[in-house]
Amino acid sequence: MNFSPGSILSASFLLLLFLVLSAPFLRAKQRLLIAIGFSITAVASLLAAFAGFWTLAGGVTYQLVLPLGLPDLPFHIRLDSLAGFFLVVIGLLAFFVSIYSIGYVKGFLGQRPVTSLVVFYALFIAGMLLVVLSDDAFLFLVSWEIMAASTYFLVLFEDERPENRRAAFLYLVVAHVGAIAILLSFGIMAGLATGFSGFEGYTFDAMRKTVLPSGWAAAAFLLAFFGFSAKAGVIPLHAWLPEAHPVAPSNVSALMSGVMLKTAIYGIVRVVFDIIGSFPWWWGSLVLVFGLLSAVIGILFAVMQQDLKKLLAYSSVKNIGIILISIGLAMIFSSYQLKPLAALALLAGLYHALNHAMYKGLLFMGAGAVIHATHERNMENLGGLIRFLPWTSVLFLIGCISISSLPPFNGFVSEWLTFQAFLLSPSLNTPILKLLIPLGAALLALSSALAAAAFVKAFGITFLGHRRGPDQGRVHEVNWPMRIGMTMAAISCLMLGVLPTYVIKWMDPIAEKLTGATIAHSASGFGWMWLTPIAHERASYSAPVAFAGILVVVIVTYVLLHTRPGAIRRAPLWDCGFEKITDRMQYTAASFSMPLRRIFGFLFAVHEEVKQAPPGRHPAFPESFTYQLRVRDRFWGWLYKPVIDASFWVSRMVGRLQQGRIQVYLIYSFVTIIVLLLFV
Amino acid sequence: MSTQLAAQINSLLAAFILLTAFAMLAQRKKLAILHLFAWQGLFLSVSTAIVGFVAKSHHLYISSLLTLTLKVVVLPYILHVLIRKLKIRKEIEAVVNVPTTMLIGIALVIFSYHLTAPIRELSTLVTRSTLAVALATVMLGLLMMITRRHAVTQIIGFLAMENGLFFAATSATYGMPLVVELGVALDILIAAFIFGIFFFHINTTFDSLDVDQMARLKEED
Amino acid sequence: MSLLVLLIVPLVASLALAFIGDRKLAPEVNILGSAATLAAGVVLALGVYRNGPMLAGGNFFFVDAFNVYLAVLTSFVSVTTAVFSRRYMRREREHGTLGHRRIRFYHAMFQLFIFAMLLCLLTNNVGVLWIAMELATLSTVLLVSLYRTPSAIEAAWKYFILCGVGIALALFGTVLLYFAAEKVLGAGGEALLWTNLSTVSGQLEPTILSLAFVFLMVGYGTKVGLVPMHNWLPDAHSEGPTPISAVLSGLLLNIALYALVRCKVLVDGSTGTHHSGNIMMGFGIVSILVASFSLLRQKDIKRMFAYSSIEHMGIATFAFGLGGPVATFGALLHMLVHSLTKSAIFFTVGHASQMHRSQDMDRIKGLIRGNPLVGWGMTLGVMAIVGMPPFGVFTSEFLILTATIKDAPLMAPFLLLGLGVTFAALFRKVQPMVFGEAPEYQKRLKAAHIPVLLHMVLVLVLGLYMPRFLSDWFQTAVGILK
Amino acid sequence: MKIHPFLIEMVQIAVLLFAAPLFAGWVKMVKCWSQGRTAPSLFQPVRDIRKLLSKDVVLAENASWIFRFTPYLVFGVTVLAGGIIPIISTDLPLAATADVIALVALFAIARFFTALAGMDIGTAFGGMGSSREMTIASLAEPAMLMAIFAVSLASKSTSLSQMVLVVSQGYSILQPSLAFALLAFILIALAETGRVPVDNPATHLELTMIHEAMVLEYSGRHLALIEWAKMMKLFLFVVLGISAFFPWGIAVNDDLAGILAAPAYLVMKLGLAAVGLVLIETGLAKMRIFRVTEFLGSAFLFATLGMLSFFILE
Repeated sequence: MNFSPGSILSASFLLLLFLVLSAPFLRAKQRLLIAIGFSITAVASLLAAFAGFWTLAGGVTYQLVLPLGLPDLPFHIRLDSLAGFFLVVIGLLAFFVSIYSIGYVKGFLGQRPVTSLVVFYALFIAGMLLVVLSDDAFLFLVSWEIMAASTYFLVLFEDERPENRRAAFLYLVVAHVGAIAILLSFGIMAGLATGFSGFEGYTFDAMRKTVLPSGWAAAAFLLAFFGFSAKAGVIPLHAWLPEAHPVAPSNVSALMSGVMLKTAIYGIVRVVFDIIGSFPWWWGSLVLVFGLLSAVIGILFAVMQQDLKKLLAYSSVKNIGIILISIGLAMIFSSYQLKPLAALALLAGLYHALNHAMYKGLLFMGAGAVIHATHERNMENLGGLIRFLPWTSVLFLIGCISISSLPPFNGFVSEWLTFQAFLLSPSLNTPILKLLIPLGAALLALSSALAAAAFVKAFGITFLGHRRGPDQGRVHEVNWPMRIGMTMAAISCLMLGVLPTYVIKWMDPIAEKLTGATIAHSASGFGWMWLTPIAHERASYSAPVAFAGILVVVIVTYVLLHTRPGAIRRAPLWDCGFEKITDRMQYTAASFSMPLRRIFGFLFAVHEEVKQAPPGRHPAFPESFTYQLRVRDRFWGWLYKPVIDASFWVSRMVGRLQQGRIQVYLIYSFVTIIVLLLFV
Repeated sequence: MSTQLAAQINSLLAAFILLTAFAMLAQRKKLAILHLFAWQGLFLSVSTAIVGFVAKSHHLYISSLLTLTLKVVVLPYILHVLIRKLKIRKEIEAVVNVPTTMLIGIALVIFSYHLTAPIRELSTLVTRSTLAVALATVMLGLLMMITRRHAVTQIIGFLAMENGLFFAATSATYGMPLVVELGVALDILIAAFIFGIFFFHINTTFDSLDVDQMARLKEED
Repeated sequence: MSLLVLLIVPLVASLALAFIGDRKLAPEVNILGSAATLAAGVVLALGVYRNGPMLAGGNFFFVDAFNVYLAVLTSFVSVTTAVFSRRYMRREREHGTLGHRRIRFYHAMFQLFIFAMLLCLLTNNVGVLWIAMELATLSTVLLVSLYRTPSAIEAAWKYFILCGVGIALALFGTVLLYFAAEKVLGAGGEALLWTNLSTVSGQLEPTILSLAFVFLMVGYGTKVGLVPMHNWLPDAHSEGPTPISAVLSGLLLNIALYALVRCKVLVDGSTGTHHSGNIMMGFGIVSILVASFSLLRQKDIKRMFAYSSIEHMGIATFAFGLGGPVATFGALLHMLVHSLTKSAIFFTVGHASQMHRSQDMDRIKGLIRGNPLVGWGMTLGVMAIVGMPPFGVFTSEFLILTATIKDAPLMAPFLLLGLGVTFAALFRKVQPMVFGEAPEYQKRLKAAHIPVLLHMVLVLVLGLYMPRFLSDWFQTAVGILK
Repeated sequence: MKIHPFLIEMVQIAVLLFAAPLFAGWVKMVKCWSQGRTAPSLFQPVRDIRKLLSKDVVLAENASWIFRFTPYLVFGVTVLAGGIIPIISTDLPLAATADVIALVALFAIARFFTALAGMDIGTAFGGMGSSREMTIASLAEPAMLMAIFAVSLASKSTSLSQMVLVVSQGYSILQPSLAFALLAFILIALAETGRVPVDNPATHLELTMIHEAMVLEYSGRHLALIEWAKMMKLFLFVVLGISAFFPWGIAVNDDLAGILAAPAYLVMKLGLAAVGLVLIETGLAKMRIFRVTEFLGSAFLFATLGMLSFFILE
């Protein structure tokens, strides 16, 4: 078998398949199962990433038809630049997480069998890889749902906890409804492709070839956008996300937040740019609006959270929003035939997808490490961990810096590119868009600033200060596989941040294929060190220089100031001269976000109550206070609950049909036949 | 006997069948209903025989014989025995508002007449006009099952429907192929045994044959 | 030849079992009979696959791609059900819920039922089809009331009366059909043969046929369990012994649908309109919606899955009504995978209710921990039945849905609604049963592995890889149903 | 004759390092005069820094490496920023390192770590300061970006040198968009540099302080670096404003004359800027933290108006 991306990929799939089939036989040896299983997934995902990288670098397309599925509708596989890019995103993070899992899953030994975890983990990765590879509607949906089902079981891994069951259920329902919507959208396109004389219409090739009538195209797009948004957790379809991601095992949450959401992004890009191809500007603005909504609301929710993993989950909503913003901009630009701008925006979005995969994976792994060490998810009971978890804390900090989009780390690059795309909107020739899109930029700025606040909170409350709440004994640094996995993710965060020009050059074929323009030339026209999206007069950013500059100045100052041996004396806190400071005087997660809660509170259902115990004493001398805070999602009451209530009402009504007496049933038949006879 | 006369007699019998159907719909006493049912069977078998004579298709004699034995002798006998065994002869059941039922019945007759009109145009048989009656009988039987609350009467209604079907078969098409006729008859016989068993079960478990007690399985709450 | 074997074996087996009674070997004999039937069925199928459709017994029997695959399916499910009922019935006897006489009766009737269904499928005569259908009903009525509990008797009575009435209406339709046919084909047996009818369907009198179709639709529709004639179905399925529920859901409904579709083809041929198709689509959609919403508030596990059967029959009916190559293909596939999946689910359900001595879903808990096979079997079965890939049901629903949005876009939202609600409702109920801790009152039992595994594997394979010959079969069937 | 850009860069950074304290001192002087107090010497801030540098560091027991690392980072970032903003010449090798957006992000790093340091030692004040700082920053950022947007519309660029080049040609300050943007920028700058009415650099009154609350526990050279960085930040924001709105005098083509003239212009402008700052600070009272929303909201409004007016009027 010749050595090509295709063969490498098939190797990785065979590995995963082998693992899935053989795992049940290793049931007895759990320790061995973990070691072998996750090493296999690591290798497999690394292979996939490599294949993807090769495809994109080589800029070639591989096609393959597997003799599976229906004889007239076999599975079509297509490995093109876009697929290659997402293969890298998925494979890379899956590789890091798999290595991390070798250490992390050991934590479950003795508590519960991990066989199902290993099996569904492998299925999950395979499903994601297949989603980006599939080239016909049937295979796409099959792999899409395999992905959903396996994650459902992964979320249910600790199935005795009711909140897991609730979350998993919610997740699966939303995912499935979304899947049906996607199915219908494909149905439209396939139907118009061939009119269902046979099965040919289901391949993406056939869909690409057909030009849809605008009405149908809009229907297809809206259905697809709905379906994919449900998966991506776009507000208001996000309700499942902050439930499901926190309760899953952390390595799984890392993958779910890091890459599973990206498959939805992939779907949108694939359907809009590749399959449908030409579209009016309002599609783009729709995507843009939902992106902004998710970005702002999502991060606001994140700031409010007190559960570390919930905070991370909500910030995923925000990042998905940012990606959608860029994609929306790209759609608007390309609908006006501004190809280079479209290319810039699209690459910004995809770049952000890659970055988000890295740092969100890193952060979830870090959260997993914290849970692994302290068995605690609630930030109110954490704090001061930087002293016990030196590695984890540094790596988590890197994640926080990246996600708060601060230079020189990767988060900033993609967001900077997005801003540049925004700043180019005046070149649109529609006045109203000219006026409105800049406001979007302001919202984006708001969301990124809030992100900084959220992650100052996340890191500060969790790792700094003193341990809040009951201190369960000594905490140990996590084991090596976990550290290695996190470290690799952290390094990739830095690399992606410092060497953006290379990444963009590498990603350029995608832009060329989907928007018909390239930006690599202009982007690195000023030298590899300077990222100049359009022209260096327009705007430029040099991550390496910034990185080096900061480093140099810091070192120089440090050295200069330490020429004189300055003694450092440790002393108790001064704190404006307060006496006996206790740990309970620290700012808590709730109090940190208080100002923002006051300012943006109207967006949430905030319930605060202060109880004085024991009540009835003189109000001036309360024994103790208990403060309870509940920040709830308004969308639940607005969107989900009504639907649920309505369907139960309907089902009660329907129940009336069947009220037991046989005569009534006979009347039904009687009436039915009379009516039908009348109509004939 | 000329075909004309045969047709005359046949339509007369059809009228009788319809009449019995209505009578059953109105009748309260079980035994009386049973007798009416037997009469209906008798008319049916006679008409079948006549049609057979007219159409010179001899398998109709067989089916007429079948009808006679089944609908006039066997089934009424079985039911009679059951009624006596289960001591439900005396039970007078409430029939929902006879006049209304009658009106609905009339409406049904008109309706089925209207429905079968096109067929009548097409058919060349002397018996074609009786198809409406057949359909009406079926409908009336169904109506009877709807209005009655007693297991036995429901069964009788069911059998009346079957009568209507037989009548339709003979009058519309000079009878179905013999295989079918026999098979149908066999099915009815089996059915008879089954509901015989059922009466016992129902009676022993609910100590009455009032089907309104059997409304436990339902969705609404 | 193999055709006659296929029909005679179950009949003989039924008689034999009636004599053997509740001896030690009765279940094995039962399995053996079904297995022989299956063998004959496979042979027959191969013959048809090789030499195309064939007549037998002097025009009395007729086999083509459409009914032969249903025949094989029927015999196959009968085998697995027999295997399952061996363990199941033993358990029931140990619990003293069933005496010797009833078990004898059960075995005999089971085989008779299989015979009736096979006759339905293979006969070439519309009248005989009707008779066999009635026979199938009658043979199962007393099985439904096997437990003699008040609710069982009530269910059986409703089943008996409603299906009896329905079938009677179908007979009226058949009479009309004959009436129309004999003008073209002349009186006598010839006029009721599918083979002849399908050739002359063009000349049949449209008005009569459309009239006939109404009666056939309501009549056979009652047995398919289409809303609003469905009311017998949940009762009958929930009260009878589980093996019977499995075959009722998995097979009988299919047979009724088969009859309905055959009639539809004739009617369409004669009227040349899509009228009957529209009627079927209407019934289908209504059934899907009503069933899916009824699922939401179920307490009894078997009742719930009975409703899901209604829903799936609705989908198949809808697809047949929709017509067109893709939709019909999907519908045929759907009949196949649904009966496989649903019977597998009923197997697990049977064991689950035996483990908890209750069909109340609030009492059934922690199945996976209690008995992994039953637990995972039910989970995966439900995943399959709600149309999750990579199971076969997804394939059929995929084809049907995509065809719908093309040919009847206005129906698509209702379909979407129905499927979504079904999904949520089923998982909402099943998840607490299979996951979580096992309650202390849960009993252990030896589950029948092979049937469940076999069915699930088949459904999985059909979802991932459909063999060429099967799809050829469906394609020819599609050609027949044009 | 030609002067090598790197030399200019060096000069500029040196200017930054030493002019910043002087500017701070100058602001203090003007303030004292305006309030009729006797002013400290212009060099007081320099003396303070030197004194602090020579003092030992007293570190809280539980302070982690973050607490010790932060001062250096803040200082480093600020110096780097100083190397990017054109103070005396636009022809800087570092200029291309970051455009305005990146510059804002650089300041954000400093803020991020200062906030962390505030939470590191686990006091109520530290947490309070961090929380408030981040809140205000998150409100200031959108306004800042809109202001940049308005300016960059005029100059078709976000790179500072380019802005200077474009704006210094023609009297673009007369453009309404730039006027609005300037207004917005002033408000934002007040918030970002922690001046009255948003924050009061002079107070240690617990409940009103924001920036001070975070750095309360610092001492010795750490404190020196923090204070120095803070002065530089103020200086840089003023310079930023100058280069964006009043760039005349900044050397655009590196001939000796221009470069020699530039400092003069700079001193003049800085002097005026300080007076303006003092006027604001004495004119307004420090506002409650939740009034800051409205303050920055109005800044956002101005910036948006600037942008709209560009599209509508120009």
